[in-house]
Amino acid sequence: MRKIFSHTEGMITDPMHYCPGCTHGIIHRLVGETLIELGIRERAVGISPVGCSVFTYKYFRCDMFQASHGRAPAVATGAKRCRPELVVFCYQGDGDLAAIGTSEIIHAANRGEKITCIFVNNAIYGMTGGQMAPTTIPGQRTSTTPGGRNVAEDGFPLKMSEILSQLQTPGYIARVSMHSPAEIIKAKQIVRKAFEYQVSNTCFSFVEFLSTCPTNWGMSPVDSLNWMKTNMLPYYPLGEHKIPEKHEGGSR
Amino acid sequence: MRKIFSHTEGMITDPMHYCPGCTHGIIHRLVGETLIELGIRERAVGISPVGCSVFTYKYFRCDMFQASHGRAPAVATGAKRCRPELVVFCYQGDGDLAAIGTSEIIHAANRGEKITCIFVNNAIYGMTGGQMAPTTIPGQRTSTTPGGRNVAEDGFPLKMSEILSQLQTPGYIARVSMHSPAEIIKAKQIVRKAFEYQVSNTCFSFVEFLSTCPTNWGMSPVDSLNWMKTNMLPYYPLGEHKIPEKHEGGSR
Amino acid sequence: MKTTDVLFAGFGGHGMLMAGKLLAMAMIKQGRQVSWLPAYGAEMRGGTANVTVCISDGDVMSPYIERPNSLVVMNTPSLHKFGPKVKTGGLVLVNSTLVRESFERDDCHVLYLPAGDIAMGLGNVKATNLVLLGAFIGLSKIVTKEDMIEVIQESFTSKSKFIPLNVSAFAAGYEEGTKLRLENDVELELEDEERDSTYAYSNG
Amino acid sequence: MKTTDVLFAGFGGHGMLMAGKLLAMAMIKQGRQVSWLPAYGAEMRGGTANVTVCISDGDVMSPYIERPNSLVVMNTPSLHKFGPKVKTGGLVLVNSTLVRESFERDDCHVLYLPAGDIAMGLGNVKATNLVLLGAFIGLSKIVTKEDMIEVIQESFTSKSKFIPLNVSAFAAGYEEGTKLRLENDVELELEDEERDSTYAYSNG
Amino acid sequence: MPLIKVVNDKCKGCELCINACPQKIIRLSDKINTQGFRYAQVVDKPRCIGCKLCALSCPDLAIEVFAEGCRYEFYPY
Amino acid sequence: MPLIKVVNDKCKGCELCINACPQKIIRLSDKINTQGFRYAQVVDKPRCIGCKLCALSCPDLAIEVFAEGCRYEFYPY
Amino acid sequence: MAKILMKGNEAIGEAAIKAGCLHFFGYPITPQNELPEYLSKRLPQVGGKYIQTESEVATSNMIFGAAGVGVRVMTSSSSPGISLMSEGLSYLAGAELPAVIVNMMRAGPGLAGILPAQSDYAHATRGTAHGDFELIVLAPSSVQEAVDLTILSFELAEKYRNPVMLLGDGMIGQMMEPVEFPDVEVGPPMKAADWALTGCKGREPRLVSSLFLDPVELNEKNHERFARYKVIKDNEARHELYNCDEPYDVLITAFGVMSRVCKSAIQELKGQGINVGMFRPITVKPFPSEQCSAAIFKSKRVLDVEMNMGQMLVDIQLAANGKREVDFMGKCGGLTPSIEDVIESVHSTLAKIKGGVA
Amino acid sequence: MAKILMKGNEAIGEAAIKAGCLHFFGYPITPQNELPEYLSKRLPQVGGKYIQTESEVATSNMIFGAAGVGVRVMTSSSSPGISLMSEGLSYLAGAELPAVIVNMMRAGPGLAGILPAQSDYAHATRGTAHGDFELIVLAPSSVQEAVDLTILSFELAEKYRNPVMLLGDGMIGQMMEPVEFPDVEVGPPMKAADWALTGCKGREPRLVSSLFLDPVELNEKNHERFARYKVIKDNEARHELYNCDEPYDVLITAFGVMSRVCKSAIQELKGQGINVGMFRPITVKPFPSEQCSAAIFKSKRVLDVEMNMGQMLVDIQLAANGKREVDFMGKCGGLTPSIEDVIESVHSTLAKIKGGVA
Ligand SMILES: Cc1ncc(C[n+]2csc(CCOP(=O)(O)OP(=O)(O)O)c2C)c(N)n1
Ligand SMILES: Cc1ncc(C[n+]2csc(CCOP(=O)(O)OP(=O)(O)O)c2C)c(N)n1
Ligand code: SF4
Ligand code: SF4
Ligand code: SF4
Ligand code: SF4
Ligand code: SF4
Ligand code: SF4
Ligand SMILES: [Mg+2]
Ligand SMILES: [Mg+2]
Repeated sequence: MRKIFSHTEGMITDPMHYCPGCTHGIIHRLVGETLIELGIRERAVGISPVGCSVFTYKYFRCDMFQASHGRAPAVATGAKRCRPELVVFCYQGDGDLAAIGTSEIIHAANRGEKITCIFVNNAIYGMTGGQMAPTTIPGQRTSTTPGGRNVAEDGFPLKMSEILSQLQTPGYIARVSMHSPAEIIKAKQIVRKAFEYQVSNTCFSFVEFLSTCPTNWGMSPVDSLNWMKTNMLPYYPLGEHKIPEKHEGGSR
Repeated sequence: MRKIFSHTEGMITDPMHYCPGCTHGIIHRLVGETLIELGIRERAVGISPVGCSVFTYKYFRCDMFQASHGRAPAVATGAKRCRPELVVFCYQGDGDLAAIGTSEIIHAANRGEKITCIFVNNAIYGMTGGQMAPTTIPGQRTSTTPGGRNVAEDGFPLKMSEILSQLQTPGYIARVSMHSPAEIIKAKQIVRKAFEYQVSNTCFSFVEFLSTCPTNWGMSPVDSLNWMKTNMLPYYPLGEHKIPEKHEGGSR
Repeated sequence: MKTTDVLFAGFGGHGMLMAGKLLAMAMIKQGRQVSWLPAYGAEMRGGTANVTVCISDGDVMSPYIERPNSLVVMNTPSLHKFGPKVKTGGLVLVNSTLVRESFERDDCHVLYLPAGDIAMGLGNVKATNLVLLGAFIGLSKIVTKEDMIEVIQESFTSKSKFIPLNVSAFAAGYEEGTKLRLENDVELELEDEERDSTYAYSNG
Repeated sequence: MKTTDVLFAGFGGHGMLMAGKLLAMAMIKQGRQVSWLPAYGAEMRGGTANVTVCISDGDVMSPYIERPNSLVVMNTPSLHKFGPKVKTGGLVLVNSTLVRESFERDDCHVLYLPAGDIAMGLGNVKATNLVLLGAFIGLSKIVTKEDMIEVIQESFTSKSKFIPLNVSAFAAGYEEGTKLRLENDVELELEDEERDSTYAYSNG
Repeated sequence: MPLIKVVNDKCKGCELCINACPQKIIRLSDKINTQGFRYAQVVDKPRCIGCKLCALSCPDLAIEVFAEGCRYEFYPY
Repeated sequence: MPLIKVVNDKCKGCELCINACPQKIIRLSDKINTQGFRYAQVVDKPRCIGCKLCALSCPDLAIEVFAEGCRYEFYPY
Repeated sequence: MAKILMKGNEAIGEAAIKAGCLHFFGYPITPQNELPEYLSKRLPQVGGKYIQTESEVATSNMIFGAAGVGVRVMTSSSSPGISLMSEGLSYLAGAELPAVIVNMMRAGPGLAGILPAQSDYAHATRGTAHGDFELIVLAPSSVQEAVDLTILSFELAEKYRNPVMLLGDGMIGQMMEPVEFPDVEVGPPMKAADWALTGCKGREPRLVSSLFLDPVELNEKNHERFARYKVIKDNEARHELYNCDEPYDVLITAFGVMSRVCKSAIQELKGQGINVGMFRPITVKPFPSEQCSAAIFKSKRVLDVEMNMGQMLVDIQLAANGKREVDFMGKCGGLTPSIEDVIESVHSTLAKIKGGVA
Repeated sequence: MAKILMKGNEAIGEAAIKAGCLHFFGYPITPQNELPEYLSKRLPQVGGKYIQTESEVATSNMIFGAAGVGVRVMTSSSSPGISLMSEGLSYLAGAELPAVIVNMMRAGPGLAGILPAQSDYAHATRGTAHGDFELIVLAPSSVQEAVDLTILSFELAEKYRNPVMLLGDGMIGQMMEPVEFPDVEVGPPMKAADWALTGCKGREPRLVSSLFLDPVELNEKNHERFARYKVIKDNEARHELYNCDEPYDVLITAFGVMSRVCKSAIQELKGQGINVGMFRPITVKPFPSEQCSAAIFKSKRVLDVEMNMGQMLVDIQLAANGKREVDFMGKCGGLTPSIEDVIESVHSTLAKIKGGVA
């Protein structure tokens, strides 16, 4: 029999620490496979954030940094500017990237750093026990919004892909979701494209993943997929939000 | 004879420290006049940034903070949340707001803080001697871009009004310019509107001013106005970029 | 001054922290001093989660105890980790439903109770913690059955539908504990210690 | 070891820092040690800008001098601020074009030169600093006229169109300084000091 | 005949594969693995079409898929 | 007849008022003020139309504008 | 009010309310999350506001804004988050604003770990950030003391117009102990201050600023502030002496929960016939130096015990002033020296006294 | 190479190039702007890169990334900017990365002023941030020494895998003095390191991290690091003794440019027939304690002079170890104690010796 699907060489085979059904694991796989498919594992440097994916460095079979909370794009900038031959990618959660790290991601994107950012939006601070994130959906209950996110006090969810797409500096910005196998398949193509843009030295690339947190959402993994589809998709439209080819130089 | 134009009660009458022809001074006046016209001087709290406008606190005749570099919106948040009866405004430069303070302005806007931000974009770090700012125009020479801003290395100018307009949380976002008396007159109306939105507790408000820095641009004040018109306007389109009335609730 | 320490150990989700908390609350009701100090693994799920409850007639000195008087243990890894640390003469109470091995210490009372099976018998394996707590109290008689039940009832008021299960799990454990006490001739009480309490603040 | 300190004081834009720098460069050419320590007002324009040049045959000790040997001063506020600080026996050289008052110190040589007018006469008031530098050197003879002119020529190579103006301003100042020296019987040289240089690094 | 293999000890019993399988042939076992989870298993092997959707959905990389002969690949994986 | 008054000692001679004046009647004086700047002054007073554009353009709040009688205000100032 | 069993983190939250603090700004971080979570529920009940911030940098500036308008305000974080507040703390001190900052210390440096530690003592007490200033730093050893010191923090902050840090060693946040609170629903607000920015109606405008471009003025400001620190040291330094009435050869020095481990060790040593004293600073800044010296001089040798690499050691050595040797025993990275460790160290200190080792 | 007259800031920039540093990341701040401005011109000429960052927080993480891939890297800032790097410095130390950080100190706290100061000594040498770690900190007193120590910084950083701070007292950045550079265009790059992230071709993947969730491991890591600090102290502590050969009653202690003011004062005092010695630490961390003690014990009393409220005083007092009294004279906020101030203070210290004042 022929193996038509198996564990990617881009990752180690040990079990991961994520909660059952947490889609962080799927996202890992897509990145790991891409490292192999593009033949870049041996010149890749990944950057783990602070968040549930803090141990990402244990899972990817490539050189890794563990960065401070929110600053992975700055670490990536330092690494890539000094060794442009490396393929540098960040893996960040939404607390990490859209709260404390807002400035770093925007400026890395705006400088056009030739790095790839994998952004895992699960609408919550997973690791610290389910506090409201900037990406939390209106009305969503968290450990710090006992009555649900109140847009009058906390504002609306932050849409990082839209914000970054707004920048004039060329970049590749896309949003994908983990709520169904079909979306996962689409996501894989987009992750590949994102890395390809780096490999060809074209531009900054960024993929936002809608992801689940069954533990802190207080739902089963399957219910989480449905909740995500019903509640997150309306706020976070999927698709390629910006592609470098469409960039029109100096005009707005 | 009747005085048809005179010094506003919103400001002190002593000379200001700005370089000759620096349009910071005009912006001050527009804000000072508004404090008086809306009758809010006695409940206003202004926040001086770090930048050439660090001494703003000397000029406005109202209670003032001097904040740390880039964090005026956070200081404003603290003040306004604790005393909602105050009218709180920040006055910030482009290094202050669009570089080190990127995160604070975006999150204050996104939370929908009922504050007013006066943002002075002069495409340079004035106070520290003319280094490149995130807002510096492609090709513009500064003390750290001796060959002119190179978009391949430094990216394109950051358009804060556009970025903030992208947020779903309601807000009033406008860009004005100081390059001609006609624009100054328009700007005044917009500043008034911005404060009115705060006074009526409607939303966050933000006015970006295109402003000159004759000293660090190395030009006469009049040439600076022309340079601004020719070089900055194409990058920074004027107008009301976002008005709260147009906001459509939960949809994108 | 009399004092004792109990370590409740298991994995996250086993409810050992809650068991410790109920004990601590009962002690306060009796006018005793307590401390309840939990320790978890890293910020992930499924790691160890244990709690040390220190009980004293005077101020609790160290809430951090490496060598407790008693250990109530849910599963094998926790037994391996903490079993050897129990003080000589102390008590090790083992949930034999999950721990399928015997633990060798002849300087302690090592007692086994199929607490998981008992809980399962009552309809929910999640009540194993209460069975173990009941057994510990049956063994130690540190508080009366009635007082403890009162505490259980009070502390579940917001989730009152769980009260009956928890009370019956506790009661079942208590019976088993009393039996074990008699069978094994266990004599556990607060230790008596000569302690001097020169506790003085300067300037308030 | 011989040593002296000169303070060049004026406002930002007056070019006093440049005057000090030219002096420092000339001293280095002579194999002397120098330090050039500027002091500005706040981060804005138009405030005070002055520089202390310390010249020594050995290592320069303190580059920070509150009481200099010589003061070359452009304008009234700077004279008020620094005039009283000059050491007894020292020199105060005043640009009388901007300073319209006389400065009372009889323990110093206080000399006046309409340096601004001289510069204006040469076509550009901005060269006042060079006139003052020339005068200081004419007075102190701390370096020859020729050597100083060489330094001026070298340091303006990138802005060579300014060389003739600066050289002639310097030369005019130098003549005036020489005259003042004779008229006022000024004797300025590096001070002689007994200094011991126990200067030792441990571990390199 | 295609075939999937669940690496039992990596499975966390999250049921995402079950949710994904178009043939609805996966179930959780009644046994638990070394991690303490009931793990996924195929209950009706012959009906497996080798679509890989289960494997693609598994967050823990616990599923391998095998097939025989030449296959038309539906999507680029 | 409208009239402007430049507060000499606040003027920094930046010429923005000169640039703004539609009547081109402002010039810098040859004298300098206490701040050391040549200051603005009106050279052809009767031609002033009281449009205030000079005052609106002055970064240093150095200009006051006076007028007599009833006026039509062109813009809300 | 009856004693209730409460986690340290939650108890501090409640204590803040009892101290009249109705505004909390914070960013999540283990091991202090129960504090903001508690307040996110409680504050709205008492008419207050919980605001989740975008970062600790923003937080420190929000409390600057809040304190500047004259309200009682608190934040809470843990080690890396506190490091990010460094600049903000310097601004608070420079502008002389009262605010209370809780640090539930975890292991460092860097991301390190989330287990309890005491390794921010140096950052809290010396060199918190740039410039000449000090925090007032209180280190509780029990949940009840955490409550009491939280309330005291607000009072000291206001009285001396200086930021106050409550320095907890991780354990204290996670631990439950019975506590009592003052019998009020909500404590009193900040007294109307003649510096607070409340709108200039009926008075001259005010300024809250740390900027003093005139060096003479700034020099004076700093000297003034340090004179005030002297007053604080004279009047507010707090400490505990334990078992110091009978003669002792060894004095243990320890702060926070660590001191209670030492107490248990001292009890056991008593059983062995060895009398050991203990000195615990409650205000670790200002450090009660004289009181510490007095206790040290009654001993033959000192043993400093900390959950770090010896950060309080400097203060103990300064207090010993060359007159007594100071031994150190420390574990860090999330480890806590146990009762047994302390006993062993006391024995080795005793051996050094006997052996005459320096 | 002939001596050229150069500003300290620019000289440090050039020295970095001579030390093989081809990457500079920085954010503008007075009084160090000439350094990045210089490098923004020079680095491209030698094949290097100048990157202007969005903030000091980002900067400290960019140098983390740069150092992690095994290149020599530098940043530069001044007091408030350095405070913002606190967390980043802790991460650098935790992950054991070599990087050079220049701090051209200005007056604090808060925004305070832009004039020279020495008031970040405490932040640089103690309590830089959370966790148990130390920086290596070098304090030059002349532009030439700034050049030499910049080059040394890169060597020490790499040799000991620890961040190194060059601590300049503002003046040194603005001052011009004649300097000489090593006769190379660009210095050598970082030696190939077995920890650097360069892509895992032909080897196992590597990790650069400060995270150690196992407390036993973290405890060991910290102890290991502190053992290394001991080695650094034994081998790399540098100091200068001035005028210490003849007997002296008073020993002055001072660092950085301040020490040169003291030297001039000592010269003048010599004229008055008074011999005064001076001890200057060049490595302020590790502080050359034993060497300092030795110099102190030859005196009757010590006078510590600083441009702050007495931040090095702790180290001097520890070195004096209760055996000598230490007087302090300091100005801050942008003021510099003058030669005259120092002379006056020496006289009052002498009076205390005569009067037998403690
Ligand atoms: C400076 C700092 N602040 C806060 C924390 C605490 N912290 C750890 S993980 C985390 C956020 C995790 O949320 P997210 O980035 O959304 O990742 P997720 O766990 O949801 O995948 C926070 C705030 C920290 N480690 N450092
Ligand atoms: C934390 C910190 N970083 C840097 C500085 C130095 N600094 C002072 S003003 C300024 C920027 C000024 O530029 P901008 O905000 O554009 O204001 P402008 O002067 O142009 O009006 C900087 C970087 C500082 N004071 N604090
Ligand atoms: S806490 Fe949430 S995000 Fe983190 S591993 Fe668990 S499910 Fe995933
Ligand atoms: S430096 Fe530029 S921005 Fe600053 S006051 Fe002068 S002209 Fe205005
Ligand atoms: S390969 Fe397809 S059909 Fe077969 S088990 Fe997996 S999902 Fe079901
Ligand atoms: S998706 Fe993977 S982990 Fe989840 S039940 Fe299926 S095989 Fe197990
Ligand atoms: S008011 Fe109008 S016309 Fe009169 S001087 Fe001013 S700009 Fe010129
Ligand atoms: S605009 Fe104002 S400052 Fe400028 S020249 Fe005219 S009056 Fe003077
Ligand atoms: Mg998240
Ligand atoms: Mg600017």
